[in-house]
Amino acid sequence: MTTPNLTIDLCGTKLSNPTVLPSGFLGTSKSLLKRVADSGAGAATIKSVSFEAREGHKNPTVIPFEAGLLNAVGYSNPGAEETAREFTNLEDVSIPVIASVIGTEAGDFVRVVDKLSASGFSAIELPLSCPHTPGFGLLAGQGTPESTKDIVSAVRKATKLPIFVKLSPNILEIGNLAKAAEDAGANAITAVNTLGPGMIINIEARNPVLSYRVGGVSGQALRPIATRCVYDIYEAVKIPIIGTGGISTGRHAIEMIMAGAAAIGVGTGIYERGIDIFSKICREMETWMSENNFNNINEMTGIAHE
Amino acid sequence: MTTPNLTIDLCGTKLSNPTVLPSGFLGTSKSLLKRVADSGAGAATIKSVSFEAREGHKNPTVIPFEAGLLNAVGYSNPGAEETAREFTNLEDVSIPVIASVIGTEAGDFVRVVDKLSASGFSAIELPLSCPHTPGFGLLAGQGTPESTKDIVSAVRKATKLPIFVKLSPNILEIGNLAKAAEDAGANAITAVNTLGPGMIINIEARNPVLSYRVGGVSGQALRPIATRCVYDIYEAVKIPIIGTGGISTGRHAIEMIMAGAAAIGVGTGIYERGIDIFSKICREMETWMSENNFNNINEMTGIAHE
Amino acid sequence: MSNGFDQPVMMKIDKIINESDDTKSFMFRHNLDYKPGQFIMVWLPGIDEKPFAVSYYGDDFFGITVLVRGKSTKYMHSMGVGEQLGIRGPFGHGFSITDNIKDGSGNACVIGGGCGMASLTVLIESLQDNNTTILTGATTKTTLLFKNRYKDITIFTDDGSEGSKGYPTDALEDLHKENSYSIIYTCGPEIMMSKVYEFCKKHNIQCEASLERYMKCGIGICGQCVCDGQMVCKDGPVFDSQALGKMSDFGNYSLLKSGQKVSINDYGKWKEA
Amino acid sequence: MSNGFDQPVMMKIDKIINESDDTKSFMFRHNLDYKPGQFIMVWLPGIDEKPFAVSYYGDDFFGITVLVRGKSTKYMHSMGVGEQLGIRGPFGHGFSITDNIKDGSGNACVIGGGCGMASLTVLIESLQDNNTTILTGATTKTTLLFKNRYKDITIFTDDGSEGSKGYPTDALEDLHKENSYSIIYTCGPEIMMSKVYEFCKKHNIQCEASLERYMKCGIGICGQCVCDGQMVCKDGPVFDSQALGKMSDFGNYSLLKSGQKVSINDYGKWKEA
Ligand SMILES: Cc1cc2nc3c(=O)[nH]c(=O)nc-3n(C[C@H](O)[C@H](O)[C@H](O)COP(=O)(O)OP(=O)(O)OC[C@H]3O[C@@H](n4cnc5c(N)ncnc54)[C@H](O)[C@@H]3O)c2cc1C
Ligand SMILES: Cc1cc2nc3c(=O)[nH]c(=O)nc-3n(C[C@H](O)[C@H](O)[C@H](O)COP(=O)(O)OP(=O)(O)OC[C@H]3O[C@@H](n4cnc5c(N)ncnc54)[C@H](O)[C@@H]3O)c2cc1C
Ligand SMILES: Cc1cc2nc3c(=O)[nH]c(=O)nc-3n(C[C@H](O)[C@H](O)[C@H](O)COP(=O)(O)O)c2cc1C
Ligand SMILES: Cc1cc2nc3c(=O)[nH]c(=O)nc-3n(C[C@H](O)[C@H](O)[C@H](O)COP(=O)(O)O)c2cc1C
Ligand code: FES
Ligand code: FES
Repeated sequence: MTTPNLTIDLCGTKLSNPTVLPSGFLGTSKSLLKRVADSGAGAATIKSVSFEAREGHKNPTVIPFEAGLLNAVGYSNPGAEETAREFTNLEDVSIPVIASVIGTEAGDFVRVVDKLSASGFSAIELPLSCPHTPGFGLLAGQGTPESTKDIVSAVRKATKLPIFVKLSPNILEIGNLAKAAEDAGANAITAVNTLGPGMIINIEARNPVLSYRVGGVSGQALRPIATRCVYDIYEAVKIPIIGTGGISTGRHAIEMIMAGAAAIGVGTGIYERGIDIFSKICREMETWMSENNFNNINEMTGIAHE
Repeated sequence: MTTPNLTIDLCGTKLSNPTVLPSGFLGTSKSLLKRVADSGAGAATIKSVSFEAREGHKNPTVIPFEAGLLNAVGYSNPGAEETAREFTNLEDVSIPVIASVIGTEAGDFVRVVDKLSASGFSAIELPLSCPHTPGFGLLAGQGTPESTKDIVSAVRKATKLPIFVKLSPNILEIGNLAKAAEDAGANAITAVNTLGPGMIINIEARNPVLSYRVGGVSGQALRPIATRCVYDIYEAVKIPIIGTGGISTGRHAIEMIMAGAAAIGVGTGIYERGIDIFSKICREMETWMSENNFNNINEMTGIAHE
Repeated sequence: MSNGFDQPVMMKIDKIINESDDTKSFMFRHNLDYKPGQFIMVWLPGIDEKPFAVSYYGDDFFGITVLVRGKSTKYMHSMGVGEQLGIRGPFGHGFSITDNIKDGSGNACVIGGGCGMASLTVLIESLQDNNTTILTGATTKTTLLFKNRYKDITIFTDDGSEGSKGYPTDALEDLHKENSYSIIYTCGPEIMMSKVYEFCKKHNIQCEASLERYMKCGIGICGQCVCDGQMVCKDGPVFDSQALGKMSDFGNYSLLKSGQKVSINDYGKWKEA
Repeated sequence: MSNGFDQPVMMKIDKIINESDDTKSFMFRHNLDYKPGQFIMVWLPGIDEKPFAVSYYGDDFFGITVLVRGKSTKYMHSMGVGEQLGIRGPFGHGFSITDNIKDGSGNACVIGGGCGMASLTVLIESLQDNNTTILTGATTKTTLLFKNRYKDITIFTDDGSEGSKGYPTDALEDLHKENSYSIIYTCGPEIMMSKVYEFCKKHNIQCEASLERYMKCGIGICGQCVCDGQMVCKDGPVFDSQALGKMSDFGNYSLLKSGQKVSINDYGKWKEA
């Protein structure tokens, strides 16, 4: 049997495999994107960028627990101008790079997108879904169909690049949100952002461990919920889904794809299996696909719905 | 140093320790409640009961994953009349027993409460929060302040027993719900029910494993979110909280208590550590409390807020 | 759970054996970490999941034996070689083989009724070198299971169509006089097992019986399979004389799928919608 | 992570040592699974969490040495015996001790600058039986660290207030002629380490330097501590000649807390709000 073909076409961009580095992991510099590319990722997303620089929350900002990570980094980023500077000549990075853009108002998103327009990003991702940063995502009311439509429509006018809308697993009617995004011109849905927020208290310190007290849950704890979200979104929209949440093995990746994902994000898995998790997952997918007579990713997308 | 005192007073009922068996675990018969009492629980809740008998969903109804359990039992129960028959003479059970009562309309709850009135239950719990049973909980719109108020007010008129309202971790503004319950006459909040729902797909079968496809997440995956919910509710209401979700050690129990819980539920932990987890947790709490100079549970409740 | 599967693992049916009119065995190529008396949960995706004993067992294979009773078992009988079933487990506690049985100083008797025999075969095979009496009963000749699997098997049918007419329990008094059993293992209709238990009690013989209750979780948390404070899926399905002695529900009551408590008789007649 | 703490574990300060004007060491009674060059994250509940090397190490204790720089370190200096700090880790890759150093056939040199010495003490102690040169530098006498901890330590101060006036790197040429080092270990201001690296490159000596970058996660996922595609927290903090040679940011650039890339000079001057 021939080796299965892992390449995918995501909104017109060719990926050598469906693994994507999600925003907030390692995406702080071009040098790290190259490293991620060398580690086998199919595409990479930069750390979310706002117009102005942000220092984010104080440490601890990320803390592991038995079932994943809890984080409240607080969208630290050097701002749009610095980001444009860091990520010039993106053709040096061998894989497509996605810009993650955040803001409080629709206009903020547009200003950032404008600044980044010359950088050579392959797509713009809009995370309307952070559960733990005041002024952004859920805490700015961005988890409703109306504001999703507002923001996506505004960004749609500002760029010809594919727009990915990143949704929160906290929203029960996630299919409606995805539909609102699709209707407003989004080209793909990234599902999902972190869950919760949650809290971990150190009982000797009698204090929450994260400086922001609460943080979003990622990793294994999130996986069944992310899978259900992707399953629901697949029934609600036609645009592709980048299934993200707790994926750390080839089996997990295939599970997400069968739920409806066209591509898959791998973040917390890096902590569990190291940065070469991308190529590990790809090898595991290939092996499973060969054994189970699948030739490509498309054949598997959404087949759990049948 | 003297042994710490684990007894608590929960809405006028004395518990020998703060561990409570939550609804849906083992609470199908009086014989099992006795077993749970012998295993060291401070109180026990029966499987949720509706007016009419329900068979629930088909198997598989419960499935473990790396970070807990996924379940969609679908509220199987023999109905109010049978339940009243099974749980007569509850004084045979050495610990307080809580009746968990479900319904679609406020009137349903009242009819069940009436049927159970002679059984000797110590409290009535209203789970307005199941994420995976059509006609009940979130799928019946019971996760809003208005319907919480409706149902609690109706039951308040029907019984003099303490009313516990069980909330869903899916509701971001959980403090508002707790407040609505308190205002309508609830005597305690049980926080939380299962999260999600989530989905686990078997990739060889290309099918979700649970027959209902999706199910609520409990166990470790839920714990940080349950802790945060309890923390939020503690800031919103004055009535005691039964913190439930992912507790399987004495440390977890104390963490939940420091977040604001007066008592703690232990469900999925039974799968992880066996039915004697109740006494295990109590011993672990005692040891930790001795080492850290706490004499009783009250001293610890909510101190992570200071 | 040690070495078992928490979640169903899909396995291809490798071979199908027609055991009797309404019973088939399904064989799988897999090394299962199984002890006689334990059970596995068998998942039929999109249909249901049900508990079964392992009735064939070797280093690189195992099999289950399925009597048609309702929807799921009917569906299984329609399946062919190469099709897949989901297996999780094994679960529960199995039979214990006491030292005097192991060293041959004591005698054991195994009594199976109907498809209860399926829970006893792997046990019988692990007893084989020892002095063991095997009794099996069925309503009629065509529903007899495994009658050719063992040289020394004593057969009973309700209608006398094969072996002796009557119940295996009828012969116990005489056999015990002869062999002086130290332990009797049994699986079958609960009314039969309850007779065996009473017999053992009277003669001070150790008894181990494998119970059947409707199961949901299979892992000891839902309480569906309760029998007097015991979870059949986790504390059982095999219980010894001491445990059985404390179970007033044994031989008498069981829960339906809704949790309703009914007589064993009604439970047996109940079928799933 | 092997044998370390994923989450902070609160530990009581057992002893405090005044090391110099602006430097204190905090000792804890705990058996840490630590290798020279690794670091731990130290949590001050309600305040912040910061990376530190382990500077004292035994079977049942360890200590950290803290120079006052900003808010957190100032707060730490105000703490007393019996108060608690949260420790997670150790994290990262430490120094490697090559075979020829172990068997005494090669010579090693350790060069510490300022509080960089704190990252080198446990290494020095594990090298002690071998032929090792220890050089340390500080701006002035009162900020010198651990000068009495080792018999054979050569001291440099910028102002000549103790030891030789100048930088430890000034003496390298002569010392190498004499001792023919096979490896040089260094930790200190990046500009110093960069000189050491260049020297090593020229003379074909293996070099290992422990870098400092602003850290958040400490576990290799956030990308905050990046230095040319390497995560200092996970791939480092110790890097060898081969790795350093590929890092054009080494000695030149670092990220501020926001992720802004600035010169090492500006990074050193930056303080947290
Ligand atoms: C520990 C154990 C081991 C078993 N081993 C075997 C075996 O080796 N071979 C065999 O043929 N049968 C065995 N059974 C019984 C088998 O599980 C049922 O016959 C089967 O589930 C019937 O399913 P159905 O859909 O065909 O029938 P249904 O119409 O669903 O039910 C018919 C009867 O089967 C029983 N039953 C149904 N579902 C369940 C369930 N989830 N759990 C327990 N009992 C159920 C009930 O008594 C019911 O009255 C075992 C049961 C248990 C508890
Ligand atoms: C691997 C490693 C080991 C270290 N070992 C030691 C040690 O043994 N002894 C010691 O005194 N110092 C050590 N440091 C530096 C120490 O972490 C900082 O001095 C300390 O964090 C300053 O905190 P502050 O709040 O007092 O100062 P701030 O005002 O916050 O910062 C002053 C300077 O400290 C540095 N800094 C601040 N926060 C961090 C951070 N989270 N991560 C990295 N650097 C930071 C920056 O260079 C900044 O310019 C080490 C740093 C690293 C990366
Ligand atoms: C430390 C950390 C930082 C994150 N930062 C961002 C971010 O800046 N923007 C964003 O859209 N998502 C962010 N996320 C969410 C991830 O992109 C991803 O959606 C989530 O972690 C689920 O995937 P995983 O389980 O594979 O990690 C962050 C997650 C973590 C753990
Ligand atoms: C198998 C199963 C069945 C459950 N059934 C009920 C139920 O009938 N009523 C209810 O209020 N909660 C039910 N729950 C939720 C639990 O009572 C509890 O709130 C939840 O599992 C979180 O606690 P844990 O992590 O300790 O299990 C069920 C949970 C599980 C896993
Ligand atoms: S089947 Fe759930 S406890 Fe036995
Ligand atoms: S501090 Fe986060 S990657 Fe190093």
